[in-house]
Amino acid sequence: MTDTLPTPVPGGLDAQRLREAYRTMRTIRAFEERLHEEFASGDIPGFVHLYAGEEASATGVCMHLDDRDSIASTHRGHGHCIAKGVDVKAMMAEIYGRRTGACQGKGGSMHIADLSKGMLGANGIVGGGPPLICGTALASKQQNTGGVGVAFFGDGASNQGTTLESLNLASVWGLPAIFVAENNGFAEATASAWSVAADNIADRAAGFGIPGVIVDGFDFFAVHEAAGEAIERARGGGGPTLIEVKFTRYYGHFEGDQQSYRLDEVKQARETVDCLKAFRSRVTGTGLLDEAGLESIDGEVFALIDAAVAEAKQAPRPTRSDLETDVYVSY
Amino acid sequence: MTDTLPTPVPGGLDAQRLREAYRTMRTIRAFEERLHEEFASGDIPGFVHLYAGEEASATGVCMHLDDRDSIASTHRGHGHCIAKGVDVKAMMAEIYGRRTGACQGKGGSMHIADLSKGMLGANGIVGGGPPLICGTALASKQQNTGGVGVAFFGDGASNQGTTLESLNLASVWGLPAIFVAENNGFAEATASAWSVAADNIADRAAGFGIPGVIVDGFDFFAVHEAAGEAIERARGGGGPTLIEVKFTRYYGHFEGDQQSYRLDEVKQARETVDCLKAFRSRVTGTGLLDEAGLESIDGEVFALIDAAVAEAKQAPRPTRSDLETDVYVSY
Amino acid sequence: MARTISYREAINEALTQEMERDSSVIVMGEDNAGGAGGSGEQDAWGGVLGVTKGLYHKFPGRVLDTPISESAFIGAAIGAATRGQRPVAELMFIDFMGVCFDQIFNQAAKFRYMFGGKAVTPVVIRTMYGAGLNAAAQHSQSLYPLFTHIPGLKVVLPSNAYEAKGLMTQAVRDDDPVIFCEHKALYDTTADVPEDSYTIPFGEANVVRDGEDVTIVALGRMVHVAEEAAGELATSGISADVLDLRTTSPLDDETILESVASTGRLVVVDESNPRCNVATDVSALVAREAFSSLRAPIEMVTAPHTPVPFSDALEPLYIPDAQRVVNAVKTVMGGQNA
Amino acid sequence: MARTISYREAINEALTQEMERDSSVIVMGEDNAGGAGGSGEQDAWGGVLGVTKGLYHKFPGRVLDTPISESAFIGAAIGAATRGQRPVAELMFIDFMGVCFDQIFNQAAKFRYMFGGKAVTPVVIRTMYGAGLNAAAQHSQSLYPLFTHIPGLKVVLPSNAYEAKGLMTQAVRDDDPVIFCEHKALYDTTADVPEDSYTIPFGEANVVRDGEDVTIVALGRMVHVAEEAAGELATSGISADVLDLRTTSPLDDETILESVASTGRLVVVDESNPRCNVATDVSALVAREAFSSLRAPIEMVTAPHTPVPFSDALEPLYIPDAQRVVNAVKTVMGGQNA
Ligand SMILES: Cc1ncc(C[n+]2csc(CCOP(=O)(O)OP(=O)(O)O)c2C)c(N)n1
Ligand SMILES: Cc1ncc(C[n+]2csc(CCOP(=O)(O)OP(=O)(O)O)c2C)c(N)n1
Ligand SMILES: [Mg+2]
Ligand SMILES: [Mg+2]
Repeated sequence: MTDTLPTPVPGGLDAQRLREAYRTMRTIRAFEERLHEEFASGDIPGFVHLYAGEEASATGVCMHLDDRDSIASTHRGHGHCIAKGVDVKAMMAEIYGRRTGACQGKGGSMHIADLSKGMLGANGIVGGGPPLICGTALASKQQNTGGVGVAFFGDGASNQGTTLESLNLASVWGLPAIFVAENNGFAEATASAWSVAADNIADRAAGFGIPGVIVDGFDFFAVHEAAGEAIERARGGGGPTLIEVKFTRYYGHFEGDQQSYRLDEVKQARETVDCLKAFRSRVTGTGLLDEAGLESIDGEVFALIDAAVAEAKQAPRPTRSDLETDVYVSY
Repeated sequence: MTDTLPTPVPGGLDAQRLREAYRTMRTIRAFEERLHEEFASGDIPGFVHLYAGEEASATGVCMHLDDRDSIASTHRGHGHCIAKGVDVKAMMAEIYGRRTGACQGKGGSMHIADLSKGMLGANGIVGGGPPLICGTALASKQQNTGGVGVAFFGDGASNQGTTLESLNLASVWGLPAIFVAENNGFAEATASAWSVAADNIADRAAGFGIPGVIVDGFDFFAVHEAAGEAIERARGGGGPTLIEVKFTRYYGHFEGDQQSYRLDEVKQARETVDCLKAFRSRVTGTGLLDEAGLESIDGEVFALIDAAVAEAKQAPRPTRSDLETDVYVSY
Repeated sequence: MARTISYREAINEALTQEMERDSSVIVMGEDNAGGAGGSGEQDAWGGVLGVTKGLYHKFPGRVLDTPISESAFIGAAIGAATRGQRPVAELMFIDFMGVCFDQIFNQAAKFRYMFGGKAVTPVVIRTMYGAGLNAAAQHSQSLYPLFTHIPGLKVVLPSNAYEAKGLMTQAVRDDDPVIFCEHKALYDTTADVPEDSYTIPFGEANVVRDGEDVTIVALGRMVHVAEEAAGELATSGISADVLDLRTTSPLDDETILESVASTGRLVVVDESNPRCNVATDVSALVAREAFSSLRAPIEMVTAPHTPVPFSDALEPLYIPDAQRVVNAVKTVMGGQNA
Repeated sequence: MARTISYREAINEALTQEMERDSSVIVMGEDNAGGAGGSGEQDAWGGVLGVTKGLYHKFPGRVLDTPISESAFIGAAIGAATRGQRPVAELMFIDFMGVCFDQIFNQAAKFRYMFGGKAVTPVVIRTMYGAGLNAAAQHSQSLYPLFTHIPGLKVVLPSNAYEAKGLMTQAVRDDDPVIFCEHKALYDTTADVPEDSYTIPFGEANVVRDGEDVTIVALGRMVHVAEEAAGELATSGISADVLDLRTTSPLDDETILESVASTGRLVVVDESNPRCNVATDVSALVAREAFSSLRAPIEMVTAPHTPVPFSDALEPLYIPDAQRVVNAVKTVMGGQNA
C-alpha cells in the first residue's frame, strides 16, 4: 500500500484557512530562527532542537485536528506544539525556564506539553510517543468522541522497537491513530539512508497490515491531503495509517552541532523547495491570497515572537518552593 | 521478497544425514512426550513448554550448523537445544533441577544453555534472543569465522520491539543472521492470526530490506532447504533472512494449559501432516531409508530418554554451597 | 458481609466493582481475556493465572487482549490515562519490566512534574512478583525496589486477600500511576474479605502484630514470614511488633519510627535482592530518624545477591524464611534470648 | 608520564589503549563515530559528547554506529561478548535504560548464574548520567542504584580523569558485565593522568581525604562536592574522612566500616533520588555492621524525591551541594560546631 501521492491543488481550504496555515508555518519558522539566534547568545539553558524546514508536516497534519484529538511529539517538538495550538509565549517562557512557562519551567524545550490542547508533550525519548498515542486513540475509540491520535516521530525513531510495536498494536486494535514518520534525512549525525534498512519508512506499513504513504514534506498541500485522508479514515473506524514525510532538517541536530557529516544540502533546499516559499508562490499564483496579506501575517508573527522573547526574559523564575511540588496528585 | 517455496526433494542429504535428521526429530518428540507424562506426575518443578510438533524447524535449520554457529532460543527451547547438540541427559537433569544438569540445576527448562555448542540459552523473555544473535553474528563477522547466528522466536515474539529492531540492525550491519519465526498459531491463548497484523510474519522482512520466506513447518525438507539457502547466503556475506515456519503447537502453551481457546486442530495435524510421519513416508517411499532402520533409531531414542529420566531422578540436587556461586567471574 | 475468598478472587472482585462503578476503568494485557482470534472460547484464560477471568464477558469492549508488545500496550494504558480513561494494565511478570520500563518511569512517572503539574495519569500497572514457584531467574524476581526508587510512581504490595481488594480499589481510584505488585505464591491464599467495596489508603502501614521488644518491618509475602517468626519468637518470650508496609511509595515513615521508638530494635524482611532495596531504605530511615532510640544494630533479612535459582533444592534457601527472621531478631536482642 | 588531560580524553585514551592491546575490543553506539551514510565526514561526532572521537579511523571495522535501537545493539554487544568479543557499547544517556533494560538485567547479568557458571560475558556499557547541564527530566538522571540492585552487574562511577582511565581499563579487561557511568558534567574536568595503561581494581574505595571526626561517603561527581564540603568544614575545625566509592557493585564494605569505626559518624552523599539508593544502601550497611561505633544518626544528602527540573533556577537546588553536606555533617556532629 506504499504509494507516492501526486501534489494536490489547495482543495478544501478557503482563504481564511490558508491564512491560518501560513500563519502557523511562519510562526514555527520565526520561533525557531529566533531561538537559533538566542541560543547562540547563551541565554537559553539545555538542549534545543529546531524544527525549521519541517513546518509543512506539523501544520499540514494539525490543520485537521481539534481539541478532542491528541498528538505526541519528539525532542524536536516546537513545531508540533505551535501547530496544535500551544500558546507561543508560554512555550518561549518554558524554553527560558521561567515560572510562566507552559510547564512552569520544569520541563524545558524537550518537554513542552499542553494536555488541554491534546498536546501530550515533546518527548526526550526517541520512540516515546507512539505507544502513548495508541492510548489516546484507544480512549477516543472507547469514548466514541471521533477523536484521533497522531504520533510524530523521526526517521531515527522508526528503528526503535517502541515505534514498531505501536504500528502493530494500533493495527490489531483498529485504532484511530496516525503515525507520521518525519524523515528529515538524519538522526543526529546518522543518515536515514543508512539506518533505515528499507527504501522508505513507509514500506514498513505493510508488515503491520496498514496503509503506508509517502509525501513530499516541503509541500504543505501534499501533507495536508495525505493527512486528511488518513485522519478521515481513522475517524470513520478505518484504522491507522503510516505517513512518511520526506524533507530536510535546516539546522544541526541540536543547536551547537557543527554538521560536518553533511555538505550543503540545506542551502539548496532553502532556495528551491522551502515549504514557506512553495506555499506562498502556490497561493499567490492562484490568486487566493496576496503578498500584502501574507506580509502582514509575517509582521504579526515577528511581533509576537519579539514579545514572547522579551516577556520570557523578564519573566520570574521558579523558586525553591516549586522544587518539590507536582510530583504526585496526592502522596 | 516474501515467497512460498515449493516442497523440495531430499537433495543433498545422504542416508547418514537423513538418519541424523530423523534421530534428532525423534529425540525431540520423545523428550517432549515423556516430559508431558512426567510433568503430570508432579515431579518436575516450574514451567514447562513443549516443542512437540515443531521438530522439523529446529532440526531443519540446525542440520546446517556447527559449533562456530550460534542459536538463541525461547521458553520453548528443548527442541532447539537437542538440535544444536546439547546433551540430552544434561538437559533432562536440568529440567529436574539437579546438580548434574546442563546449568547445575540453576537454570531449569527455560534457561538450558550450552555455550560450547553455540547454544545461547532458552530464554524466558519473549523477544530476548534476536538482539543476542545480532551479537554472535557480529562476532562471527568480525572474527571471520564464517559462522552464522540463528534466532528462533515465536509468532508472539514477532510483535516484540526487540525482535523488530534486530531485523533492522542485522540488515543495516549486513550480519550473517537468520531469523526463524516459528509461527505455531498461538502465543499462549492468543491466535497469531489476531496478534500479527499482517498476513504473514515474513511480510515484515521487506520493511527491513531483507528476504522473507515462508515454509511449511511440518515438512523437514522445506525447512531444510529454505534454511540452507539463507545460511549459505549469510555465510557468503549476503546478510540476514527472515524465515517464517508455519505449523501447530501440539500441546498447550505450557503444561497444565486446558486450551479451551482452540478446537481440535491438533488432532488433525498429528494425523495428516505430522513432521515425523511425513519424513518417514518420504524417505521410505523413495527407498533411501527403510522402516526397520528408522525403528531401530526409535528404539535407541526411547532408551536414551528412559535413561535420561531415570538418571535425572537419581541425580543429586544442588546444595546450599551452590546458592551463591557463579554470579560473577570475580567479585 | 465478609466471606473467605482468595487473593486472586479479591483482586478480581475489586476490578469488577470498580468497572461497574466507573465506565472509564478498562483492563488490558496479554491474555487478560485470552482466546483472541482462536477457534474456541473467548476469555479462555483471564490472565495467565486467572486473575481477570470473567471480566471480558461482564464488560464488553473494556477488557483488551494485547500482542506481546509491553512497551506499546503499557504505553497505551498511560496515554489513555491522560485522556480520561482509568486503565489497569497487566505486566504479566514484574521480570518483564525491562522491555517497557521507559514508558513507566520516563513517561507516566514524570508527566505531572515535567508538565508543570498539569497532567493527571491514573494508570494502574498490575504485575506478578516473587519466588516460590520454581519459575527461575526471569520469572521470580522481586523488583519493586526499582519502582520504589522512581519519583512519581506509587508502589503497592498487598500481603493478603483483604489487603489486595482494598488496595486495588484504592489503586484504581488513585490519580497517580500505581505499580500494583501481586505475589504469585499468594493467589491461592484466602482471607475474610467484605463483599462491599472498600479502600485501604496508601502510605499507612498495617500493624499486624503488637509487640514490645523488636520491630519487624515486612512487605508482601514476607509479612507472613514475619508473622510466623513472631509467633515462634513469642514462645521464647520475645514480643515483636510486626508492620506490613502495604506501600513502599509512599512509605509510612511515621508508623515505622513510632514502633522503633518504643522497641529500640529493627529487623526488616524484604524478599528482594539486598542492594539498594526496601530493607536498606527502611534501615537508613531509622538510622537517621530514630537513631537515639536504637538499642542494637539494624538487621536485614533479604534474598542473597544472586539471581533466583531454579532448582527446588535451592529456591527455598534463596527466599527469606521465618528461621532467618528469628535468627536476625535474636541477633538484635543481643543473643540474650538465643 | 603523567599529563593533565580531561575526563573525556582519559576515557578515550583507555579505550584506545585497550583496542590496541586486544583486537577483540570493539566499540558501538549511536554516532559513536557519526556520519554513517551522510555526504560529509565519517567519525563526525565520536559520540554525542565526543568521547569516542578518533577511534573510528584508528580501528577500522571496530567502531560501529548503530540505528536508534538500544535493545538490539546493547543486546548485540552482549551476544558478541559471549562469543569472544569484548564490546564497549554506549547507552548514550543512562535515562534511556528503559528501552533496553531487559537485555542488561535479564540477559547479561544472569547468564553466568542461570547457565551454571558456564557463561562469560565481558561487556562494558558506557553511559552518561547526572544533572547539571539543564538537560531536564529525561536526560539528567542518576539511575545507578537500579543497576546496583541487580546481581550479576558491576557498577562503576569514576569521579575524575585519573579514575576514569584506570577504571575503564579495568572495565574492558573485566570478565563480568560492567555498567560504566560517566558524569556528563565531568567531561571537561582535568587531572594528572599517566600515559601508560593502568587499572584501578573494582571494589576498592579511594580515601580522597583523611579525617577523624566524620566519614563522608560519596561517589561520582559527588566526590567533588564532598571534598569541597570537607574543605569548608576544616575551616570550622571538623576533619572529615572522604571516601570515593568508585564502584557501587562490588561495594568496598571494609573501607567504609573501618572509617566509621574510627570516626563514629557517617554522611553519605549521593546524587540519585533518595529511595532505595546508594545512600540508603551504605547507611544500612553501617547501621548493621558498625552500629556500636556510631555516635550519631546517619545523614544522607541526596536529590529530592522528584524528577530533575529543567529550569536553571531549580536544577542547582535539586543537585546536592557542598552547603548541604556541611549542614549534614554539622547535624551529625551534634550541632556543637554549627
Ligand atoms: C531512546 C533514545 N535513544 C537515543 C536518544 C538520543 N537522541 C536524541 S534525538 C536522536 C536522533 C533522533 O533522530 P530522528 O528520530 O530522525 O529525529 P530528528 O532528530 O531527525 O528529528 C537521538 C539518537 C534519545 N533521546 N532517546
Ligand atoms: C517479554 C515477555 N512478555 C511476556 C511473556 C510471557 N509469555 C511467555 S511465552 C508467551 C507466548 C509466546 O508466544 P510465541 O512467541 O508465539 O511462542 P510460542 O509459545 O508459541 O512458542 C508469553 C506471552 C514473556 N515471557 N516475556
Ligand atoms: Mg531525523
Ligand atoms: Mg506461538
